[in-house]
Amino acid sequence: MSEDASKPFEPKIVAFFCNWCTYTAADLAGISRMQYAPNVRAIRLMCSGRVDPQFVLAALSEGADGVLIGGCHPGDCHYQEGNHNARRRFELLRLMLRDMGIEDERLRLEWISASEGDKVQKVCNEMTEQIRALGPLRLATVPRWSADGDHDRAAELVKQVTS
Amino acid sequence: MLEPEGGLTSQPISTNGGPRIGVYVCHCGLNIAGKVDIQAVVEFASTLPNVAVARDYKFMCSDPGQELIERDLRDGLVNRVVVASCSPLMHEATFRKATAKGGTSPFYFQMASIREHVSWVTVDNDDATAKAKALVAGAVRRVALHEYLEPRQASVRPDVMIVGGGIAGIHAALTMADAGKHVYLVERESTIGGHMAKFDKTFPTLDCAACILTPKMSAVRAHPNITLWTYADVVSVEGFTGDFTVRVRHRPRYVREDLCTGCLACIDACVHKQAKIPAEFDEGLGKRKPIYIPFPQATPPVVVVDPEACIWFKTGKCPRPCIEACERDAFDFEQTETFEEVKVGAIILATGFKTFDAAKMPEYGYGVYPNVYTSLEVERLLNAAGPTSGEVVLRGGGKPKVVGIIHCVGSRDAKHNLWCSKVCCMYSLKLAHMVKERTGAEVYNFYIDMRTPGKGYEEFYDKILKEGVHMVRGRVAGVTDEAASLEEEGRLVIRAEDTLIGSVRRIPVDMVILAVGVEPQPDAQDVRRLFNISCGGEGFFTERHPKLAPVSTFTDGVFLAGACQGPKDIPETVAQAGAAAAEVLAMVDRGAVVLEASTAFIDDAACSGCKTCVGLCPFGAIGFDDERKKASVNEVVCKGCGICVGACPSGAAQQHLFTDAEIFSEIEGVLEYV
Amino acid sequence: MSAQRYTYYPGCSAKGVGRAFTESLDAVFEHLGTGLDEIEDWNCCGATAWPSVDEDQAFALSARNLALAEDRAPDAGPVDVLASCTGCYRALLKTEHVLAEPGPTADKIGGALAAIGLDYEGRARARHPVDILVNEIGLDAISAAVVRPLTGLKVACYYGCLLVRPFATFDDQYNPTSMDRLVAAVGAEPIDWPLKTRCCGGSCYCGGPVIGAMPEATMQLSYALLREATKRGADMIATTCPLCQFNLEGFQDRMSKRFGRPLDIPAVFISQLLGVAMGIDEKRLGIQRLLRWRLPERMPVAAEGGGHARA
Amino acid sequence: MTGKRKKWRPVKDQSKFEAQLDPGFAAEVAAQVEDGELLHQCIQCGTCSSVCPVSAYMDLTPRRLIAMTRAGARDDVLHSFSPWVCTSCYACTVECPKRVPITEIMHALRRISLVEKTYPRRFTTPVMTQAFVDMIHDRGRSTESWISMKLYLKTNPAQLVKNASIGQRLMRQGRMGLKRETIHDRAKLRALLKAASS
Repeated sequence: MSEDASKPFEPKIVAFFCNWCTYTAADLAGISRMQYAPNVRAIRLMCSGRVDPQFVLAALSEGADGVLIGGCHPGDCHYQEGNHNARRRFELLRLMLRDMGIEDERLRLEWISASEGDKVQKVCNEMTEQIRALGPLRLATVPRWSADGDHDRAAELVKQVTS
Repeated sequence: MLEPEGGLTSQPISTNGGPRIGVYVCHCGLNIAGKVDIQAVVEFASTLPNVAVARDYKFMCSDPGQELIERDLRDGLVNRVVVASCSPLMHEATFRKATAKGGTSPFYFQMASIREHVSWVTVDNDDATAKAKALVAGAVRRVALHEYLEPRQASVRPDVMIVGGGIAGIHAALTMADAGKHVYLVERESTIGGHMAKFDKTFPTLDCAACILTPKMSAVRAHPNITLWTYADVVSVEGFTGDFTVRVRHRPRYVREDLCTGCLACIDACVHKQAKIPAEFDEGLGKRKPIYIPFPQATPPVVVVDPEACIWFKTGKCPRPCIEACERDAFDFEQTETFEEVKVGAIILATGFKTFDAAKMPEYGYGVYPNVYTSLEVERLLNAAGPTSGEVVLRGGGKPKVVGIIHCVGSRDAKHNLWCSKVCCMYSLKLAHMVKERTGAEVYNFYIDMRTPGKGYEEFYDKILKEGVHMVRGRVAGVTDEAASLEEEGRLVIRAEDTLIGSVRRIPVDMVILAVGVEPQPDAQDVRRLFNISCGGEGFFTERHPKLAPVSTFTDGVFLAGACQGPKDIPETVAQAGAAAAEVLAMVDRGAVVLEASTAFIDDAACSGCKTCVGLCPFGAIGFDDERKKASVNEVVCKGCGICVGACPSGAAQQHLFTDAEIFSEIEGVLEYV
Repeated sequence: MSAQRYTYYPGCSAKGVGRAFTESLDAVFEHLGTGLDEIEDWNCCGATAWPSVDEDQAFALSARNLALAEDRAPDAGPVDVLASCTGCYRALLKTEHVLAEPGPTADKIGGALAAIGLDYEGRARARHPVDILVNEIGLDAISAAVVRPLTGLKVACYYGCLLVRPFATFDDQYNPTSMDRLVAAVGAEPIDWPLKTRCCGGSCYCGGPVIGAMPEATMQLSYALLREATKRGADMIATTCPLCQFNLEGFQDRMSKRFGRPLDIPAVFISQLLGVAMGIDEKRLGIQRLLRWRLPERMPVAAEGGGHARA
Repeated sequence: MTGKRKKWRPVKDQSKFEAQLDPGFAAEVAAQVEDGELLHQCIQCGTCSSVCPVSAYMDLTPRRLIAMTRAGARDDVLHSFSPWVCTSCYACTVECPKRVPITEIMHALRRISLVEKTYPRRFTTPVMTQAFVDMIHDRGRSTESWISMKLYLKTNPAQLVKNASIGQRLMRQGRMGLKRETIHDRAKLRALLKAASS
């Protein structure tokens, strides 16, 4: 990661989109040529219920300034209730991030159905602007995990707290 | 085809020596190349760890594009593949197949969506290029960790279920039954036929609807390969493509379907001497008794008792002459709901549409002025088997001398339905012709734009113009009984700007016909959830691809036919029903389907036996061995959502293609390099 | 019944040509155990003329009135500002909407208010007296206050343009019914007619009691209303706007001549009808200011204060 | 047949050449109105014209006005009577199937035509509008008698005589007076308007 001091701050946002609703909505935004901030990088998961709290922490520690989680609307989950799990974990995770001094705006959960391409556009733009206003996330305290996934003690604890 | 073919055979190749990744960047003509600097992405990709080859090509999905991948794999240059092109929902299956053809597991493949997620949505070229690089890096990092997986297959049950017995369901059922498949056709009304059965004539040929529909209805009933369930609905669906278990509820009609011959003697015998209840099939214009048959050619020709109206059900005191009148002893007043479960390989949804509720537009006076009708009501008036035997008689009596037909009621309207309902222009012209023919009335059509694309449609418009139907280009603002002049007294006045002459006109008429638009069924959302498919914002079911997979859904094994997917006229509906039947036949005759590879599995050694996953699994796919205190996943039942994986406290639950390690790598990839 | 007193914004016309509207509202509200307190030093709402010259200034005019209303109620919490003239009502609502939306216009108006030592916090909200009567005081309380039921009186309720347009805050935009329910609550019979919200034509753009720019159009439009109400058997037209009221009552003779059909139908403020049913002194209701006033002969005569009508 | 035969006069070339049109006009109008850009979505259905109580008295129906605005016929639009005939009853706005804020667009067209002095001559509404605004600016409230008289004097003194009797009746009933209504804080009101002016 290189930071060019002369360049204005451009937030990096990692997004976890469920395959059935939000990722499809993002495709729809594309098909409809809705222009939005290029700051969001989407990672496709089958269900927002797959989002492990560690993914969020990993993203923040690897240089993301914010994390967006997108799932189906309540009651619309392709797997019945994965999005409820996502919401429960999100709420706990948000409390934890607050304790770590991370602003609420940096973690966002949105229900975006397959037909809501415009909502993808709106949410991505909004979140980019909010984080741009907050400035870069500077965290020394978030533990770094290695990529091969060897789970250290902290990660285990996080998982226990949040699942 | 968006679905991989069954029976992908692949020879395992050695992965010794670590991953060697090939990155293929697609131009997609100018769709990507017009925004993203392809060369820069290729150069960047070639610097990433484990990348052995980085190439670009105009259309990676074309045969030569796919051959690039196959050749590199076969030549041993690469053993993993990343394609940066469109969305995986579009072409993942294509490239997995190419990877398999190259001689390895189709799952040594990852896609980066640099079209839908980058070039189509980004304003600035440099931004787009940077984002494309990040997504490619994510894919490269993750594909290095992909494991060797064999495609899983499951056999397909040969039986098929069709939900909805309108013309779409009927046509699909007959097509498949003729091909030798057993079809369960489920219809919630007491007869099949749907909306088409209510029409008198069909545009543009003016065929009599009954003449072309009723033979097909009879054929359904007579077909040995069709099990017809009317007055029934689906209450639950379990399983997956190729093997669904569907639970159906049979509602009581209080008459045994196997005994009733449709002689209708019971209706004559009923203690209700007069038919007093507004008949649903006649849009309330005709009347029926508590025991009734919707229309003479109802299929099956079995009567129904309406317990809301039947004196026996209301008071328990009725001599029940109906029972007496029945020679077959078909009555069973003790009937209750029954449930039945069937196993089918595929499902076609043909649940149809409803028409817009005209009362939502008070400015048109529907429900206030008796001589304002909906188009469906007029269909019944014109129908020889309808409440007036085909005479156009007004509610207040008498024949209309001047008739106004208002197009686009509820359609093309931001306050109601934004979409064009597609069929109203044509059926309004048809009604104009019929009303003029039957009554000799002057007919005015008020339209916003005339839409007559279709074989013979413009010619039909031409014919109607020749017949002297008045066409006023302007949306009607209101229908009123306020008379501003003598000729308006006692009549309805239609107010619209004739936009072609640039003046507002007030046209007094005796009858107003509202060309109500096409809407999703009111319970479309429930049906969507039941079958696990999706709806657009307006509520029509979403097809897998608007052009290339118009009858498939995102849920394998569930297909669509007819107006439940969007407004359609009869020819289109029938064509789509045929297409859905063909897709199902292809699947059933193949005998096997490829299952989702991304199932969960438990690392036995790491499992702590906490049972968190067992309770979370929505499909009951996780079992628990009480002796060993270990969980295990039944991969046939697992649908691959990964909910258990996200929750497993010890990291023992993992998901093929979405392991923690793979996702961590993708996160790093999208963040680290750009 | 609500015991609170209400903040009242009359606007120029409900103090001028339509002063009977303010007088009768005042009397009726007091009779119902509440009352109206006029905003001190209120200014004109700008009507629809000012937005045609400078829209932001029009917002500033109404913003001042809203801010003054808030000053009268320094405690936190919403302040209902009753605007009787529907033109003023629309102007206040529109301003409320614009100022609720953060943006350059809201900032500018906020700054302009600050420059004269005022502040609009968003607490003051425009309400129409009809809304308050139906939805806060309630039809039951109004019925209970009736001593002289208007049995047999057929009333055409005329809502006019701006009571339900462009903002439909408390009633249906296409077929409003709150006035009909009010007159029914005092024993009269509302007639059903299709012109409840059709523009009366005259005064909307003139701000004064003149047949101004286009006498022909104004006459036609008002005539259509009067003719239709008469044709459907109405004895009276009830209005909620000083300009509509004047326009409908003021030129009937001229219309009779112009269109060749005799016209003679009182156009009154709805609050005047309510007041009559409540037995309030006609003088307090400004009945004497009407150009036409007549109760049909077939109406039963109720004993003063007795309240038992002969059928 | 009714009506006199029309007198022939040579008709000029009525084609609209691109050079005569202002392609930016629609955007200019749209920018002045909340949701004004919806005018680009107009489908020319004519609902506005037919619900309009006064479209029959307009030289261009509201629908045509929108079409011409969109086509960039700046001159014709700004010289039209239609925005001044509009009664601001908002029927078009609430009935429009595409939610075009037509009434507000009418107000915007009035504003532009006041600035550019293209409003119709010998028509009371623009005069009236200005007189009304001036009065409020000066006094804070309007006095109906004054505004009427001013209007008559400026545009059509004959009407004053015609309407004198009704004016007298209103005065007798206390509904009209010659005393000019005024607010106390006139200076501050003027400061407010100055700060808010566009």
